[in-house]
Amino acid sequence: MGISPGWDGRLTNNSEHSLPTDAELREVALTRDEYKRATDLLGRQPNQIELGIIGGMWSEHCGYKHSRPLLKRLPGDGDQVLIGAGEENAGAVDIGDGLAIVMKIESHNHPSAVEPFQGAATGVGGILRDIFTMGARPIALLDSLRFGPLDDQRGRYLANGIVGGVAWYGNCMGIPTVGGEVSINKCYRGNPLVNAMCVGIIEHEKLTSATAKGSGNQLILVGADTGRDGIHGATFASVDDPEASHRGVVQVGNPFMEKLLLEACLEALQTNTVVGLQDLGATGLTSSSVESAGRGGGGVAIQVDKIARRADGMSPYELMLSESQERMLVVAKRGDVSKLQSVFSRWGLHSDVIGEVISTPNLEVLDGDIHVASIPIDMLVNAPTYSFPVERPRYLDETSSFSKDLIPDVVDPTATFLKMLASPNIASRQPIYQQYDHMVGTNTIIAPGGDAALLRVKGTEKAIAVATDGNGRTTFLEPFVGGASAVAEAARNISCTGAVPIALTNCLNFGSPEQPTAYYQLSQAIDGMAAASTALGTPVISGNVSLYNESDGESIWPTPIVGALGILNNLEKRCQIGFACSGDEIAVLGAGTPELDGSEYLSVIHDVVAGIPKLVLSDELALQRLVRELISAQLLASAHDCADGGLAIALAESAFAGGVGVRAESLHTKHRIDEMLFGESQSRIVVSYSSGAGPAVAAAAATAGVPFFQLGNVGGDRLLIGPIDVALTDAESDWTNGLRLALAGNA
Amino acid sequence: MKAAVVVFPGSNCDADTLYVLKNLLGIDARYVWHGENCLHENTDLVVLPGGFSHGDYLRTGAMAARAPIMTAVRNHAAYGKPVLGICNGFQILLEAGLLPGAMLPNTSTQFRCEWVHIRVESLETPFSSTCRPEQVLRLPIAHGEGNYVIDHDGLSELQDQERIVYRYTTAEGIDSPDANPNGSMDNIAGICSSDRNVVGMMPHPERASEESLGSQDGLTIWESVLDGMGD
Amino acid sequence: MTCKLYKARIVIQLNEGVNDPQGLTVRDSLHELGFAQVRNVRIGKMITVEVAATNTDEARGFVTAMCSDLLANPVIESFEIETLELVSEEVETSP
Amino acid sequence: MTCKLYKARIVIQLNEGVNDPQGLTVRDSLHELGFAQVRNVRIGKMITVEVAATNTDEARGFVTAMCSDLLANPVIESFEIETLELVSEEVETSP
Ligand SMILES: Nc1ncnc2c1ncn2[C@@H]1O[C@H](COP(=O)(O)OP(=O)(O)O)[C@@H](O)[C@H]1O
Ligand SMILES: [Mg+2]
Repeated sequence: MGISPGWDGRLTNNSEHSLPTDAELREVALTRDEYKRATDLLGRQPNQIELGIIGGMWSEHCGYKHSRPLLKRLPGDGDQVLIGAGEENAGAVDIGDGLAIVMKIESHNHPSAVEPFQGAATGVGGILRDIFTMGARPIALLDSLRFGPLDDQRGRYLANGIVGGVAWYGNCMGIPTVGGEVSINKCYRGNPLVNAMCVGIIEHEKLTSATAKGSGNQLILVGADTGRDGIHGATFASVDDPEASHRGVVQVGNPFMEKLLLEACLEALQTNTVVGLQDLGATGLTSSSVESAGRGGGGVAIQVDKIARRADGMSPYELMLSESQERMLVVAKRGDVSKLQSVFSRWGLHSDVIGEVISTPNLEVLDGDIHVASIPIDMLVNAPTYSFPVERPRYLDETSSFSKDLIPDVVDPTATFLKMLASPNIASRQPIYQQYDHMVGTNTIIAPGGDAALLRVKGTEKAIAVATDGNGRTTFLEPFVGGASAVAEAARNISCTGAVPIALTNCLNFGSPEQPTAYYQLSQAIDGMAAASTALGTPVISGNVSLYNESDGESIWPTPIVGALGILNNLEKRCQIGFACSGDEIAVLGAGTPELDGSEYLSVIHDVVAGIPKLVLSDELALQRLVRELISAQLLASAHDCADGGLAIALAESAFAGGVGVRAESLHTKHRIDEMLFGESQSRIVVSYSSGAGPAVAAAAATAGVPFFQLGNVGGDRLLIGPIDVALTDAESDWTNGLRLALAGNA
Repeated sequence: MKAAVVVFPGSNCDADTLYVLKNLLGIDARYVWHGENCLHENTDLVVLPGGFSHGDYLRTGAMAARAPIMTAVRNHAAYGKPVLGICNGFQILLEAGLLPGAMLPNTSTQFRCEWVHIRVESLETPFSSTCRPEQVLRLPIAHGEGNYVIDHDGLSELQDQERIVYRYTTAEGIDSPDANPNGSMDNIAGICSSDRNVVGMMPHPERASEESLGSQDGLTIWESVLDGMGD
Repeated sequence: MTCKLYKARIVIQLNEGVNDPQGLTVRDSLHELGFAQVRNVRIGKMITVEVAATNTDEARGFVTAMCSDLLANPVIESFEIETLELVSEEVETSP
Repeated sequence: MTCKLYKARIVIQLNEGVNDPQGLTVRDSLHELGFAQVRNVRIGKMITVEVAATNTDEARGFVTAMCSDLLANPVIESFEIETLELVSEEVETSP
């Protein structure tokens, strides 16, 4: 196919437009000012199709118009960084041996609130495409989820639907879902969060760019036929019938087709005929073609009449903006198209040439011989950016003036402990991750249930560790610390396996940036993330932003989620969370006084969300270095990050994982019992080691300047933790069933 | 020995299976595409790997069972040569009529990925011959439809002919209902054909063939077939 | 109190325009099996429910409520109660 | 050659006596939602197929063959072609 020779950058039928109404502008998510700006940049009034394209490209989702200035604050440089944030569909880091890891996390919150199963499933589908677009083979998925309370029917429907959707897509693709997190709070009731992270592996020289360059090279659209999926506000889309309202429909995923796409694309890349590869995500063909052209420095011409479609009567507007899933745009060397198409058809995939790279740096859209849109690429990829006024939220005055003296200390520590263990935020996550195939690929050395997952890298002695973390409550109470601790915790989880954290990805789930208080939270959290990333030496190589997370006028807790990647050079020198041997000693490494501020305990037992969470980055760095050094010296039998629920819960989790009890009855405190047992200060790790290793561990801690407290021993069939005394199996059964029953509506 | 790992659209344990056969056991193992009409020459062993062939749409294994390669697999089986279907491969063998019965969704109606124990019930198949009688193996499962059903007569026949090769049990080897992860009849985890050379099993031996993955019990299954070949 | 037993047949189908990957895959498979005549395949559910109710209207009310509350997902599916018939004049009220 | 386009509705159901895990799960969920009146739930498939054929008999022949060859598994299921109607007098013969 060629572009009709007659086109000259002038539009057919572009003469008389009336100014769009406010409602029409709202449909394409543009302000009146943005409309004026678009008119100025174009030198004429945009037509309706162009307006839709500009609106899509200038949306927060594609253009990051509200967050771009803030994202610049995140450190992105590092020796190992091969592809940094914002350059391609995902970031890439070197892991040695000529190999690179490609990774990214992305949200699918709003679609999941509408249709939880398909919303979550297509979220997984989208992040997978971002990874294999780079030529990498996806090797692991993680999912970070936030739900509303499970004691109402709708909450369970959303939670089970979301988990089911993640499971369906990942399982069918054969990519193991090896980690993630789940947290429940009423702020997520109407707006659950679904963040999916994918990690892929590739040889450096095979990294593929999503670039459309080389005038005359051809654009192939491969995969699913295009339907009206996910098109928003196309009410005036149909040029013929401006009244027709072709509302978009909810996207339904097809992991089977995506599996074929994955294999076909990786095979196609071997043929040396691919110039660039780009998945179709938000705004579909529009952003994928425009962004590829933007990277290539030229333009693209799209012939919409060549697009295979699933529905009748689709307009050029709909074809350009459809978000039908499981589609890829391949930029093929001119003349090599048939070679590529034969690869696709062998995999049972339909493909069409739908356009070509042109030298004029424009997006030209043609429908047969009608020229329907012509917009400079430059103006599309450079969305206007905004910063908003920030205002410290007033609630902070109240939450920060919290005093623990208002709360009575625990009366029955064992009962409180069991209640904590069974609470849905602490109970075992197995009811969720057992629905995920976490073993396919035969690389999973440490499966979900530990701190970070560990995957071997076949053909080397190495392993990679991956984890996601984020704490909405902490961020709500102290946004800077919330951002910083998401980084610290993700990295700490990595360190507990022995791996060195080397890079991060992040997903920023916040409320409306137009609210000065929400913008304050966003800005502070990013500053916190930046500070922690710098301190821990972990550059941010990719990420995603999801704003306007609110329902019924209430914003969610600000929830930055961090995905971390670590590298372990010698797989044999790894550590896991379970206590291993009766008689081993148990100690906690790290920071001093545990505090109740912002703890799960305060929330579960006293229904209080208050206090000022704290984090000292230098302590965190020293702690993580120490634990890696101890693991590498093979001094530790277990290491487990002390997080939600504090020390008592961390000890219990290590005991359950090891199937052996704890003898720490002599543990006592000068302070409050609840603080000692359930207080949650950052920067603590529970470790165990043979008694012979005790002096070496203590000495290393002293050298590192990291506090070291011996707690007791591994052994027996009870959990004896200070005043807590309960049979291991009883405690374990509460912990095992807590979330299971809640999800089943039997809590 | 030559092994063929059949690749259907949507197979996703094909690479894991090939890796075990080739890299761990040193077998000359190759992929065979579902659209082919024949196996490689002198193929000794055919493995139908796990995954979601054709997305598991309509019924698990249904569309794959009708692929062109299945005629060759059928012939291979008719010669008495070993065929192993793992997970989705088992489902395909059922749909192809190479093994009796059918698969329903797990009673939980959820996908389950976890470690289970199975007891070896018959040593008279190519995939259990070197096991100890009643040996208990620890292997992972990962499936949404492993709830094996067969009519009353069919079940009696399987029992009478000792064609139930593996049953789900506790770690101690007891086939209690608690040990059954999916509701399958009689705790069936794997069965064989009347000629005993075609075996289908839900657990994944290829995921339990290395110590670092948590178990090497799957090796006994591969070693049985090697042993039978006199390799 | 005694109730009658009714049996309803409910058809649940994906709305027009909603992607039906299962239907598309089955169509392709039928083509491969040689059924070139096949143009289009859509796959929905046929649910049979037995309910106890005092009369047909009540039974229909229950079934409609079940469909909207659980059986069909209104965002992508629509339901139709195809038939509702009396199967037995007397049943125990507790399930 | 021109053909006509027919649309068939096929119902596929688990045979009597075959356990229906999905039906049981749905029944339990309905009970949990307060629909205590529900006695029994069975879930089958409703497949809509469009086929090109020269006449109704031929169309029915195709659809029956598809059902026995792929759409239903005789070990556990039975199928029924509920309706077969003409949707259009003329269609292209190649899909
Ligand atoms: N919070 C963030 N931190 C760092 N990089 C980000 C962040 N959000 C987005 N990015 C980067 O911006 C680019 C575009 O992201 P996105 O629009 O989500 O990609 P896609 O179009 O593939 O969905 C990617 O390179 C992504 O990694
Ligand atoms: Mg992308």
